[in-house]
Amino acid sequence: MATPEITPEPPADLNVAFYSRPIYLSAIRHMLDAFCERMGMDPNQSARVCLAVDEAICNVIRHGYGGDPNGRIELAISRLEENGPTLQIDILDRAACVDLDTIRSRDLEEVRPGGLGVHIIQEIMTEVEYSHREGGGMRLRMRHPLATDKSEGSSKPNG
Amino acid sequence: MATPEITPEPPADLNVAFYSRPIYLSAIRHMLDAFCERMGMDPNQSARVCLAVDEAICNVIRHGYGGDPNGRIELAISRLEENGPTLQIDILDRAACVDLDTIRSRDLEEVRPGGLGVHIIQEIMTEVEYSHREGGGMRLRMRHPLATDKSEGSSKPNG
Amino acid sequence: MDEQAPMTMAVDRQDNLLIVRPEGDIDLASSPGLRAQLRELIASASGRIVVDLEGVPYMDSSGVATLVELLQSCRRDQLELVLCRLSERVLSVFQIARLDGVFTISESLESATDTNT
Amino acid sequence: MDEQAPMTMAVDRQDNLLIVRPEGDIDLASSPGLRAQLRELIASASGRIVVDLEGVPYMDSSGVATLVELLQSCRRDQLELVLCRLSERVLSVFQIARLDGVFTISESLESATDTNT
Ligand SMILES: Nc1ncnc2c1ncn2[C@@H]1O[C@H](COP(=O)(O)OP(=O)(O)O)[C@@H](O)[C@H]1O
Ligand SMILES: Nc1ncnc2c1ncn2[C@@H]1O[C@H](COP(=O)(O)OP(=O)(O)O)[C@@H](O)[C@H]1O
Repeated sequence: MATPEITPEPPADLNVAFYSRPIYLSAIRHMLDAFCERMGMDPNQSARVCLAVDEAICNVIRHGYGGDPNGRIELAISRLEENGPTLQIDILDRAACVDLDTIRSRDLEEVRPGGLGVHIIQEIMTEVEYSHREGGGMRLRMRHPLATDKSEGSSKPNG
Repeated sequence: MATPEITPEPPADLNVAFYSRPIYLSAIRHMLDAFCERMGMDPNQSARVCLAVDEAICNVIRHGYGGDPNGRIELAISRLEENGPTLQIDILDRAACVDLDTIRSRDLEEVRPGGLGVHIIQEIMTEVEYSHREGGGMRLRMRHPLATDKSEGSSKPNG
Repeated sequence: MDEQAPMTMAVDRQDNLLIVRPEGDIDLASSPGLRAQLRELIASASGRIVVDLEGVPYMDSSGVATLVELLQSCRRDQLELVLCRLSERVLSVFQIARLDGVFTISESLESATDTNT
Repeated sequence: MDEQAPMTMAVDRQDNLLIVRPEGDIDLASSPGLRAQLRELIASASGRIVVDLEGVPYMDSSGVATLVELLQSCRRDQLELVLCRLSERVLSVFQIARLDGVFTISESLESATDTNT
């Protein structure tokens, strides 16, 4: 990765980087689940966010790096204050800058394997934005509110 | 952090970076637990490794950064092949380079709060090495076998 | 390092009934192993196939795709496919994918295996 | 963002007996809150204090330190301290710290609260 001229991104609350291999997915999910819980997110919402992030990482592994296990994937996870506490998750790769119009959900009426990832991500996250990265590769920025608008504010700590 | 002259470390299987705040500990534990499980580690061993890493991070937060919540802590987690599959975890900070002799376990006979972290780390991990980092700060390198030696009890890497 | 995670699956063969019970998360690491096992199993099956998901805490769309593939194979081979005991979390993936009406989904193992219904 | 996590704790006051039940992981994020609550509670306690750890899946040395502090306060104030229902995982932290012989540790809540023993 000889790209020293690129401005490094400022650190997020939590940065994670790993190889483009499905074996790491469970570690990422468990980390994110615990992170969201500590940030006060409702466990059901947190489970959905973990699914969306899992799908987005799978897409980088399969489409971005085309199955090459040696690509690098980065996650930047932060808590923002934007109309209430918001979780922001960026997923960054150094694969190709794909035509943004090709990243889209298909017609779900047709029952066939696959073609669900982008739909799931868009269904769960409140903001979803794909863009090209300086230096090559893609950035997927996703956001989701952290606050549970349920009136029983006390979240049960769970093991 | 204007330290561009330092050689960057090569990527680990999994790199994690976060601020020196206890609120992130649970996310790190859950990530590491799932990671160790996927790498084939016995769940009891994995629980112990999570405790050791938790203690090491707490020490960076309390001693390294002296409670400053804006320090950066990095984890580099890799699977090595060294007399069998081995987990290597580096914990890196940009706090002071402390005198290595001051990092040590106390006499446990005396019952008092505190002073257990270094003992716990040394008891659980098979290799524990503190060193000074190029550019400032500390590196703690820890190793633990990944293969489950089903014969119960202590986990020593026997050739 | 292995890039795939093994999928443990208990298999119960009865007359015209095959019950499979995958154990663990079904994600992109484990679904290829699940797919391979299911393919082999249904080659010799007849009647009904029940996929008991009680031991599956988590499923992503690669798991859903594996089950859609199984559904298509079953239809082709005139086998009946029933999914049962989905956790709320797993069921919600089928709902988001608008597939909860496409599969026969049963709450209990009893009703899933009852061939009189 | 809060740098500390709140510690939920149920409290049961009886004659000469105080039972506290912390809920959730006890780590450096939650132990300061636990310490503050315990301090306040024992100020007005007499007899025996039982810390029921059934709802605590995980504890690190900051949690152990909090309980050592509690033990010292109890000794000073002539209160009895009993810990009970530690998971294997939590018990092992006390063992590694060589403190499993220093605390009175009971397997059940019944034996922990039985003041005739
Ligand atoms: N990270 C990505 N990089 C490149 N292309 C992507 C990425 N994510 C999605 N796509 C494109 O969007 C399409 C739809 O993705 P998805 O809904 O997940 O279904 P599937 O992956 O099964 O095709 C993909 O076929 C691919 O062309
Ligand atoms: N990451 C670190 N940076 C600087 N000093 C450390 C670090 N970890 C441990 N130490 C030193 O080692 C001593 C023993 O640590 P420990 O056994 O965890 O007990 P305690 O933290 O309660 O003092 C500390 O008091 C401190 O001086």
